Amino acid sequence: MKIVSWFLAAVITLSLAFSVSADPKRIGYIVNYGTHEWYQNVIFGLQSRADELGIELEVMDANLDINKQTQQAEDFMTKGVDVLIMTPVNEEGVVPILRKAKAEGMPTVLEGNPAKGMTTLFAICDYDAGYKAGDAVGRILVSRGETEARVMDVGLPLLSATLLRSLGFMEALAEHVNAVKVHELDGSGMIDSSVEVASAALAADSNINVIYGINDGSALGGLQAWRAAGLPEDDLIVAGTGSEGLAFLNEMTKEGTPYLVEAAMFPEGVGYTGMNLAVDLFNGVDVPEHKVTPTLALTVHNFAKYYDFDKAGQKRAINFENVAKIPTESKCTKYSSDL
Amino acid sequence: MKFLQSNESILFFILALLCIFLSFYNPQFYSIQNIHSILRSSSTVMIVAFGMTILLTSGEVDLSVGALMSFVTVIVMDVINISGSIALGLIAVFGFCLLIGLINGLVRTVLNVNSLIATLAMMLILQGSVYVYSMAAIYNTHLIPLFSFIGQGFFLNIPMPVVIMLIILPFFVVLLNFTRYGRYFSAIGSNPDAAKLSGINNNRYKVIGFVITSLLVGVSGVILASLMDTGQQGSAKGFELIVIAAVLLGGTSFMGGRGTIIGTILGILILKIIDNGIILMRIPQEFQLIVPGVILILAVYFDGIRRKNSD
Amino acid sequence: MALGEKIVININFKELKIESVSKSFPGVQALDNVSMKIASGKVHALMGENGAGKSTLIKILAGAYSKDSGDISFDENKLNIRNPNDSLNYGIKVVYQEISLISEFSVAENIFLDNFPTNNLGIINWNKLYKDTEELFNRIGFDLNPKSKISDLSISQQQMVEIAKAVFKNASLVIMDEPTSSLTPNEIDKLFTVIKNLKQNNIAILYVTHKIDEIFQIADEVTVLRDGQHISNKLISESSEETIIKDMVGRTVNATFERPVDISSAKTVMKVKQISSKNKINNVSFDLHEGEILGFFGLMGAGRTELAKAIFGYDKITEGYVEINNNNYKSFNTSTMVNNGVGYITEDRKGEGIVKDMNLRENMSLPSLKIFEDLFIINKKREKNAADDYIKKFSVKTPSSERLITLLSGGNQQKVLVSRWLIRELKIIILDEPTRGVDIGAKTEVLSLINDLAKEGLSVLLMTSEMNDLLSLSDRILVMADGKISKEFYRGNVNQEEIFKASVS
Amino acid sequence: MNNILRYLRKGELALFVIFLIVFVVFSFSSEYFFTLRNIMNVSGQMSIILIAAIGFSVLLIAGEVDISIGSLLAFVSIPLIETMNITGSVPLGIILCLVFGILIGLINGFFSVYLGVSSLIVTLGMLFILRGAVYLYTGQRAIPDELMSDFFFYIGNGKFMGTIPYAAIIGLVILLVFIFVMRNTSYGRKLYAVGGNQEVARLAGYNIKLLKLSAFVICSFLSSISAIILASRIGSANHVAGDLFEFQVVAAVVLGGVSLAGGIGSLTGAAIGVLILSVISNGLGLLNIDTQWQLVVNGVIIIIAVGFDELKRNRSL
Repeated sequence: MKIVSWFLAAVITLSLAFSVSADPKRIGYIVNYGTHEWYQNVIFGLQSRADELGIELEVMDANLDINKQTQQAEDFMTKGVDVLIMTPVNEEGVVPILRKAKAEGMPTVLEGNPAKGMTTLFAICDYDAGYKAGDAVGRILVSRGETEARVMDVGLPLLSATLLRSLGFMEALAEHVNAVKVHELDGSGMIDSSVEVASAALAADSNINVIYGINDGSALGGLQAWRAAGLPEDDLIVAGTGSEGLAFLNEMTKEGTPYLVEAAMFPEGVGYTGMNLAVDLFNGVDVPEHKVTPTLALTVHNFAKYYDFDKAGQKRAINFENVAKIPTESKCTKYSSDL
Repeated sequence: MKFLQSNESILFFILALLCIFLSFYNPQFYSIQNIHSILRSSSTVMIVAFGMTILLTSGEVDLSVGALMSFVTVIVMDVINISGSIALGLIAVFGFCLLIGLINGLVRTVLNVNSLIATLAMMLILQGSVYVYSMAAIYNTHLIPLFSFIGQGFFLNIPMPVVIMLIILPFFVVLLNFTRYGRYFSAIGSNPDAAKLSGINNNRYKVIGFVITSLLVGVSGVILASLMDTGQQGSAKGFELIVIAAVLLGGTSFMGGRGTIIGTILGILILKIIDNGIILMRIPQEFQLIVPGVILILAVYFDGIRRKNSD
Repeated sequence: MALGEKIVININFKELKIESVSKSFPGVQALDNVSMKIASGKVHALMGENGAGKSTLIKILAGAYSKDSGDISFDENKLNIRNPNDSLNYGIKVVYQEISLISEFSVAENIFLDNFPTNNLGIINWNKLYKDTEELFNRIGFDLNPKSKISDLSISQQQMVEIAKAVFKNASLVIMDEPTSSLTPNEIDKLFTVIKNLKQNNIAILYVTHKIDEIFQIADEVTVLRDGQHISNKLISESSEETIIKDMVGRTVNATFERPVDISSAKTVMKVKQISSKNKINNVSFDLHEGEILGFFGLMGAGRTELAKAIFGYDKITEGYVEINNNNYKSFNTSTMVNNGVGYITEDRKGEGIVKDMNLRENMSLPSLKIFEDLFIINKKREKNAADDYIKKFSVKTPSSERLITLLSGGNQQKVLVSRWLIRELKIIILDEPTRGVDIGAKTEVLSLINDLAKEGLSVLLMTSEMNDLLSLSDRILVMADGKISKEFYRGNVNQEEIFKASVS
Repeated sequence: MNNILRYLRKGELALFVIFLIVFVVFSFSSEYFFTLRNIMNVSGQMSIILIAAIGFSVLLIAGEVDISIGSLLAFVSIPLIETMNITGSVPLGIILCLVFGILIGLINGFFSVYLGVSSLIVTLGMLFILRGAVYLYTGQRAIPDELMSDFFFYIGNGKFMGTIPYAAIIGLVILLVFIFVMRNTSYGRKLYAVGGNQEVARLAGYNIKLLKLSAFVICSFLSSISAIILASRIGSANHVAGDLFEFQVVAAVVLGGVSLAGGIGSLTGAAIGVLILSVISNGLGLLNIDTQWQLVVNGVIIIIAVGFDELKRNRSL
């Protein structure tokens, strides 16, 4: 019976949350992997903007289950939300949903990667984000007088987005120094798997000076493997991607850390932008096919401009204004079709 | 001759072949770093597998170990962050693991739910509730060096996780082979009625088996947290399948009654060396799934043939 | 299954001939050149001690084993039995001792298990299934609902289904392996009627039993096997109980035991007070004295095994208590009892006795490991010595104490299970059907062992359905019916009819 | 009345009551739940698990298990989509998909039944092998359905008369057929007998190996049908499809009273098990309750339902 009353409580809270102001009233978001920090911050951004506009945001988490995501899309159509925002578990997997949404006249916005039949997308440029990080690392190497970058890429070949990041990173590096990819690994995007594969790779060949991770977990996993192998950190440079959560801030603010560069993707900013896009789409404003969200190479010197980091309280607050000022590409340099 | 007929010897043979093959292919295989890397990543699996060996020997299984392990990383990091005390962190972890082990054991023995189902349900519950506990990963803000040492440090040039594993190992070898408890576990797994009618309190030992396994998950979880330097929800994904596959590969019967710690260790080393070899040889990492699958089936098949011949 | 070729046979035959059949297993010659003839329309009894080769012969006829050499034929037509399917197609049906039914199925489904009435699409005609079953029951005089689920039936009802299943059609030879072991006298009478019925239908019957009195009631001919060899073959009219037993054991047997006169004045070692359990037992009380053999008699389903298990802590008791060593136990488990010096030998050796993944030594020491411990570690040397002692004492046939228990014969396994309890300090032993399925020679051995143990001061709870064992050993007999104790008899003051009367009350 | 009592003993009525309670609670707590559209949605959504659960139950009843079905789902959708893309023929793709499914069933069955390796181990190995093969073949990229045929789209997404999802119809037909087969054909009863008491079945002259092999094939075959519906719903052969699917199916089937020990349980029960878990998932989703809570609720329900069933069985002994 406890569950029942709990359900009722949930319903009541929901109905109280109703409010009236902007044109779309209810927007549904299906996140692919809601327990990941990155997406929690995307949701935070969506919610922040929704609150400002007085829109009710409902979130469902597919938890990486592609079948569940399809069901949740149907459930949102049943609920009749005004706009549906989705981060696909897999881009190809949402094509039928988009087809159904179109048939129902349900405006749909994608986050992350383009899919066949979509109207509009908000996302970072993976290639460009990786490129910016590679560029920053290249500059540091040059300043240190190095001529060669020997890279361990803790990647995630599962996703084209993460492949693009690795590609951008390497191509930017190559513009500064002689860039060699010594290891190309699949760390599953998880810190524990990354530690494991990186350990094995470092055992095979530890003559590297750059670790690149396609997300923060991968970069930290690579760094942890390096530390567990007892290797010296002096000449190493670690670059992560995402600015997913607190991980990179914690590491970057450590004394003497090799974690020098973060390809920041500002997930809160992504969410903020996405909400605006959804509203535009609903209101019939002309929307771009791809709304690019800001990315930037963060270092220990410039992160405070965008993030107010409270290390003791383990909190970060984003400065939406400054993020919005970052110049963004109108179009990505490379897409997954270029792979 | 007798040695050649045991399951361990087959595994040892496979292991030796693998090592020889890999060292020819890549001399780096025998580098101290690589051996460290293999042993370090084996030891977290081994520690949990000791418990799983006991459980499978007594005819039970625990699918919740992976979910529990990820929960442990979160708890230990959070509690140490808040309290600044490793001791408190460990107390919290082992208290929690004890609780989960007890629940698993009691659901199995009192509610009489098949352990495959009971622990599958526990897996779901833990997977969900770890996020209810905290949505965000917990980072190391306490920066206590001793904590990092647990997973990343070396003792006499041996990685600490291996040292911890080696400390625990003899206890379980003795437990299973030289004490009455080992006999009890295998009697309970082989013929529960006969065990009960010999005055053994089956349920008590089953609960103990679940508790031991959970506590060992606590140990591995702390090592993993130190190694990742993070309390990470969703880590140790699929860990239960790896542990169970390794224990089965080691010759422990899924039907209970037979279990060997040495076999389990060999099973894990084989799986981990395959993983390692695939990276050393720069073969597509997809084979990290395929090869162990094939080896598992074949090893159990040959073990069955050997048993049939010796009967 | 109707896959592969169907053997068409003519089951009109005069006799089934078994000629020079041999079968060996690694290390054992189970059957050595055995020949016999089973005439149609006759009951042929097959007797022999355990290990004589009876079950091997049955399994060869049933297609479960393949013979090494020899021939089996209906008159002049040789049979080619490669698997159970062939055997069934020849009309050879076996009623096994253990109930082998699908407990989730109805009576009718079990009877027609190997040949459901179906149409061409394999869809079962339920009406026909139930009607045919009912007709069959009418014909052989059974009173059972074809729709009842097996798990809802009593053991003896299940045994009846087992028999009906074997004989229902197309039988040329029916093999009955100890068919009466779990039947009431009333049901045995019914069974004999069925057998006579089968005889009239010209079916040959191979009747395997330990109960000599039965074969004089029902058999026409008797063949005795010993150590895998054919010993004798006589018409019943020409044989006597003595000659058959002599053929079986190779010696004559004397089975009477001297018991001390006044056991009830010995001190009480266990008091059972008004215990009840969810499992049948209803308000049972008794005292057990030191050195006493206390017999429990009861028909199938009277609750003997259930009582034994309740006292031993296997089943929880819901009311009452057990007093032992000055402690009152209301809630206890098997380890409580074992720690108080109580042992239990099950009637179900395979299911509840042996631990198949363990060797002989480990099976023997299982309840007593504590006494072999040096500081948590088992002293294997002492353990092995103890095992070797009992191997010698009971002349267990095994090359060493390290042999897997499953590789021992049934009789030797039983010896190990007895040793399991004697190896430790024991005050009370509960024996559940210690002589079930044991041949005459070994039976006497077992009974005299029990007597010896009791003389040394061990108290015995003897649960059995064998009247003779009970009468020859017990100091007192408690008769059980319906989970309760219905009557108590003292040694020298009993007669069989009264015990029977008490058991059906 | 007698019939109802018989069902009560099997625990199916109790399960159905649980289902009704869940249903009523959701109907009152979410305005969207008790609508024709949502109910039809759920019935379509559950068909993927339902169809695989039917096959899985048949195999469990025969006394074996197959935990590779999740990987199989991803694996067999490759021949499906690839064939469609290359030949432009949907039926050909479907046939090839089913053929691959049957082949995997045969391999699982061959190793388990004829080589005597425990089916749990064989299919655990197969779980790894198939998933690895999918990753290897696809290079961890989904293979999109380039053909985009309406027919294929409608299998998983279309609705008959705009109301009843075709997937639900397929699921229901398969369910009814297999309920009938398991109850009323000698083949079905033989599977029960083999799982219930293999020795008895052997003595009854059954070809146990062939029967078990056929159950493996049924399981893989029906899982392949699930794979087709899933592929239609996600418009691709997807390497991430079916991850942890086996756990969902096991949970539903066991919740429905099918015993892991073999020989016990019914497809009706299994279907109710699927129904309960699907409805819970749908209802909690409509109520905006986190997926994480859904996991916890599912876990607790499984323990309570199975534990309750066991307690009841013990008491009646």
